[in-house]
Amino acid sequence: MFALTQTPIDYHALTESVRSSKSGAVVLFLGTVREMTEGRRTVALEYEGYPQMAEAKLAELESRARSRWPIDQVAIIHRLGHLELGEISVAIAVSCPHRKQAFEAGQFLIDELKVSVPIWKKENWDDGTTEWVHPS
Amino acid sequence: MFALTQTPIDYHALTESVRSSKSGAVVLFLGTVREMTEGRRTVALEYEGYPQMAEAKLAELESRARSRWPIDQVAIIHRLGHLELGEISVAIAVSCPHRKQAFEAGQFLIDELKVSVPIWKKENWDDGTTEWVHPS
Amino acid sequence: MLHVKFFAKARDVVGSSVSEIPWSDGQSVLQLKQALTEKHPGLQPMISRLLIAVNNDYAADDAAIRTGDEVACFPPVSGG
Amino acid sequence: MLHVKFFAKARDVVGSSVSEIPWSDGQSVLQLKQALTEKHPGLQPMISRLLIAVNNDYAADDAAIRTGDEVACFPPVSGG
Repeated sequence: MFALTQTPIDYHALTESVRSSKSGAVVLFLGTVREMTEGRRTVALEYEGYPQMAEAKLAELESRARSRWPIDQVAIIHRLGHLELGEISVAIAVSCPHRKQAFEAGQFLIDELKVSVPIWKKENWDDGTTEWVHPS
Repeated sequence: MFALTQTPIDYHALTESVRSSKSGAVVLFLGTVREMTEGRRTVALEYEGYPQMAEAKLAELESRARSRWPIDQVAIIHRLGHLELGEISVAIAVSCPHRKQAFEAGQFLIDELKVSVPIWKKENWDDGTTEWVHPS
Repeated sequence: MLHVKFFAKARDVVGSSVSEIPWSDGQSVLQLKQALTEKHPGLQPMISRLLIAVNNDYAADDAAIRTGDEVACFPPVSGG
Repeated sequence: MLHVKFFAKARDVVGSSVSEIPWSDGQSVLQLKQALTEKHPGLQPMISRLLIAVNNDYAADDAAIRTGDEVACFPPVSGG
């Protein structure tokens, strides 16, 4: 399950959607809006996406993850629009038979999402300026 | 926060307890009762704990993790008693500034919990037999 | 004509989320980048970092584009 | 007397969650294991794998135990 949403992410529902008795391990990753970045203070973030390509790249990401780990179920949701401090920008839930697989798959999914899925983030700094984020 | 509980684990409350705007990443691990183990079918598990020592070892585990990663907040809860297939036996939530730290700390905490915290698991196999699990 | 979508800073710079570019079937991604900077000079300083997606996948400079293709232009992604 | 708690398979084998062992301050964990197998012969087959915890921490065979200590005997843990 992949989704882009303008409303707060219900990670509880997302996590429930990947649970099953075939799996002994579930890993959930939440990306949240952090206040401090290299000494600068954020007051909010804006996320913009290219929905039809994002969906295609997320499906490709799932295939790549499934070719490497025995994933039972996976669900990914990314928030778009205006996010306040502490809000959840992305949630990834994955279930596998064993825990090491679930941790590795979860980390792979967020690492790769950040380089391949067409979504962009704009910082709103506390000095009133805004700035599109360049990936590091 | 550490807890042993006889009732179903509320991992949503656990996860909320570690969220903060100091952190950009939250990792939640859930251990769940898996049906198949090396070709044998489980119908239920029983968990037994030694509560006062478990609390001491969990506190020690948190200190060890904090000495290795810049952990913001961590919360661990382990279920005791009778668990049906698919139920959650353990939940670990950890927040860190960055995602790699949160994944590494989460994996360390469950790996070490399984070797140091005095809790034992008894399999109820589908042939009616029960068996205390030997750690692998 | 090629219908090109813009996202993030590319959209801000162009001042629109879409642009129509005169096109002949089979011209390359590199030729599209040249046409885009001619029509929208504000893109010039960032053109070397801009990505072109064709039919929902990243396209290399030598890939050919047809007029019916779904085409987008945007900076490196920064979601998550 | 030393008050020893049992958990998991050790408790099942002993048939009780606690046992009173005659004790002199300063005797070792190894001596406790010997005393436990004498009083509870069912523990003999598993004694090499059993762990002794003293005051909520794992204790090596040569550690000394005092009569007021919190002492427990159990198999390797298998939680999670």
